[in-house]
Amino acid sequence: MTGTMVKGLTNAQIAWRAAQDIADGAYVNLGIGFPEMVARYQPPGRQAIFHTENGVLDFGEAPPAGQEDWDLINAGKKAITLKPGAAIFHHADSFAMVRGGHLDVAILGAYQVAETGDLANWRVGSKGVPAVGGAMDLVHGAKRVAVITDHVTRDGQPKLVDRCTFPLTGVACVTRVYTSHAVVDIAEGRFVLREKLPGQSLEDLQAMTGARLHLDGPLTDLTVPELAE
Amino acid sequence: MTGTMVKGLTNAQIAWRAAQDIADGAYVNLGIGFPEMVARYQPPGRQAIFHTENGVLDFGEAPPAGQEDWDLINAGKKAITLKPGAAIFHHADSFAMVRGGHLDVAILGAYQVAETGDLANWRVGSKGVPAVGGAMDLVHGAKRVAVITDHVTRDGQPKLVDRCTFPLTGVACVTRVYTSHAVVDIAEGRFVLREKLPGQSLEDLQAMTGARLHLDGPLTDLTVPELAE
Amino acid sequence: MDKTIATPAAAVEGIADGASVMIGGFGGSGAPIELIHALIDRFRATGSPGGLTVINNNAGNGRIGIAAMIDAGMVAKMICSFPRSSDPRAFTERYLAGGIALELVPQGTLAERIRAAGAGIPAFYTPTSFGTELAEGKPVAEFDGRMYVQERWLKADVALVKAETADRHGNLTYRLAARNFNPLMCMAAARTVVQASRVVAAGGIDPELVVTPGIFVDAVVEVREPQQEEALIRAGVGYA
Amino acid sequence: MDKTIATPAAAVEGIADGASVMIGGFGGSGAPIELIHALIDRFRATGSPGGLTVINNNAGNGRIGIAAMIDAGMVAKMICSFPRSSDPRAFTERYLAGGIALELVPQGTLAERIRAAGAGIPAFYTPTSFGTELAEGKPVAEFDGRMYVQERWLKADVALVKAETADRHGNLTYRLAARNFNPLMCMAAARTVVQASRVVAAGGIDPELVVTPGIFVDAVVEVREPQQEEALIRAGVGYA
Repeated sequence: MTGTMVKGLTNAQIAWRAAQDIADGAYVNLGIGFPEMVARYQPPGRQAIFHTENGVLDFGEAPPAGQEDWDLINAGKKAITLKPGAAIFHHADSFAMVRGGHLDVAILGAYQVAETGDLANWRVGSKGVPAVGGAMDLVHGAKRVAVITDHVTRDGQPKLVDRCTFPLTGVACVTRVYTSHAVVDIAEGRFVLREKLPGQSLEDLQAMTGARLHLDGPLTDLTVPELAE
Repeated sequence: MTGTMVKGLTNAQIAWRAAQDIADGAYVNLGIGFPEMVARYQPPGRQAIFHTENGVLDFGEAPPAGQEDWDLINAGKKAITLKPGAAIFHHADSFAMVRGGHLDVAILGAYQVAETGDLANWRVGSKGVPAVGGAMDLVHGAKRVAVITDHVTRDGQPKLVDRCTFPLTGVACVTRVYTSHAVVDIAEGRFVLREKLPGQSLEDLQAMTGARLHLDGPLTDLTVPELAE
Repeated sequence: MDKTIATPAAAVEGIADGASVMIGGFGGSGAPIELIHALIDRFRATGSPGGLTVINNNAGNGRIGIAAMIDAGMVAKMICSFPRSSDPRAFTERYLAGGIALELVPQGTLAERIRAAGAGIPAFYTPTSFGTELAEGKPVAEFDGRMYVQERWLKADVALVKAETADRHGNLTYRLAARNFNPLMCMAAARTVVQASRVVAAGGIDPELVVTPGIFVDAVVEVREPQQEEALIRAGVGYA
Repeated sequence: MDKTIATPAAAVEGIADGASVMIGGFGGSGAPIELIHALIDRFRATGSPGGLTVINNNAGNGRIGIAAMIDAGMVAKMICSFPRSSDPRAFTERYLAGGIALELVPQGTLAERIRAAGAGIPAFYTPTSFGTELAEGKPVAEFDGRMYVQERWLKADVALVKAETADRHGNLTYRLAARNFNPLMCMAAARTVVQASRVVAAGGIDPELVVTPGIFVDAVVEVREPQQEEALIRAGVGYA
């Protein structure tokens, strides 16, 4: 890695940035874990409707501790609540929503994203117990599939790559990546840089990235408020 | 046609005979028109559960005239009522029941039935407006597909034939035929005669039939009570 | 979020010439008569939308609903399982004169093709129609020793649907057997327009009792005492 | 007609060695704990049924339910989408030791394969898993310019299902998100055994509110205050 180290966005800040692109009334599926954080940062006046694979539409926050109903959980097996206008349905209908193109946005985590739009986010090798859940379904069907991720791994390896080396979750499915350092679109097999941290040079960002970052249209500053984690 | 003319069973009597083979608690679909008559003749103590393609299970008789609810109809568009234990569902679930092998019996009318089990019951030629409805679905899926029919057409042509000449509804699907003159099973591409009218000779019955009637096991009398039409 | 629209006329505004239109209902139950008639009004006033492909189990009855669309000359093609009824004149006359196309689909295959479209399943195999003229030209395949026909999903530009209760998010329930094709068509169209006898606030339908989740619905218009097709036919009413 | 059976033990009597068993539930919601434990009791007492193939979204958690079946040594193979949980020891240990087989299926494909089995659809195409290792060896096909994977139906000998209310005809409703795979599994098994918190007379469930029609159900046993898997796990309860 070359150049000055720039402090990247926190997970909360990445989630905040992703949340700004979700329209009022959008139907959204957030992957288990880090992506769930996106729900916290909806801009005022906007209310997305959240879908969970196990058959609930329009669920809300976790109930207070001790008031959980364990028959009312999300795909991450966390207790949830229902908002007015919620609906409950079985798994085949739930994945009809996913596969049938009815979700406006799915936001997922990633081990690697390729400039082709390929995503690897379910397995890092061939050891241990493999588990795929709904990830392979979610990457096909949602009108827009976005990824939120650190720009590099903990040991500094790029997560935005030319070709994924980990097992694929889906082929040519991701169209936007929100990272700790940039917002990158994927179009016609290329990474197109849309936003970068104001304190970092294009060269430094490129050096952290495993494939060519293209410019196409305006490049703006990635500015995000300070947020408690 | 040779031999003495024997008075065949009426439609009501054919329906009665078919009804005797329906077990208590069986799930049954009756084709529109003549087959619907089977519901009238369930033996005492037995209660079949009737399915209609448009999404009702366990419906009952027509309501009294003037008390129809036209949002509660059967596949023949006749007003029905609901029995205790009824369920309502959409068309895809309804045909999941049909195609998925959940019905115990489907009883249909026929233009022709072949010794192969092929059925022709939706169209007699290429003129006019074709209409198929649920017939092609019903012949695949029900655990037992039976036909009720006059043994011959109005002008004396056999309806039990070696090969259907009318457009097919389904291939190798019928396993039993209840006619005005006989009960005939279809097994391994052959008509196997099970019951015939006591007053008619085997030769006469064969002469009314367009394919060979085989004997395999006991041949019993087809005896049916007198019934008002 | 509020998917309600004030009038049937406004609800059917966007439907274009040549569109494919799924219309819910089975015979006289579950037909969105007010939406259909609003579409006919628009066609009479503006000449548009014409050349429609209509997807329904039947092909109209009497002189109302889909039959009135056919009479008005808006329909180029019907995709249905049973284009007959107690009074099928509108379709029959035009069909026999070569003025309307017909794609005949077995009823269960029609339902499943629509459901497949809604579920993102481009093709599936069914035993239905194997060895018949309705399978001609379609791929067949053997599974576990039995032969099946490959069928494709069936999508539409618009679905016109009749519901009993809707909330403002588009969650729906249906009345009795008026359910039929309606929930499937909601899933399969690019735009789903619903007339409901009653529109309630979000939260007005128990989440466990929702039949069609609002994600499948784009627009809801309240039609408080909707006409019932079969009742209109029996009363000899026409829409001319 | 009365599909009720007196006890969970009687309800699981017919399940044979080597059977494929669908078990409803997703994580800790909707798992038919009493039926599962009755099956374990039978295995402990008689050594049967063993060598089972279990179909569930997960592969057990803690030391109860499916995890306890695995611990008991009854399970030869799991078909699931996510064999991990907060406490997946039972499966993990046995899997890594080569003592249990795993067929990993994407969650939506798992649901659709089960639904297809219930609906008489032997195969269908899905975009899910195209180009990944989970599609290896499966036929692929192009429709409208996009690639899809062919998936087969998934049937079972028995389904064990948890419902909220059942009537004596087997009509069912479910509690909240405990619905999940349960209605699909009812459709896909040769024999469907249901535990319900409440069994009512036929007519005790509004026909419009039935989620699983009784035609998909063979046996119903009332378990009045059923155990909730997640609650048991949090309480550290095991079934040993």
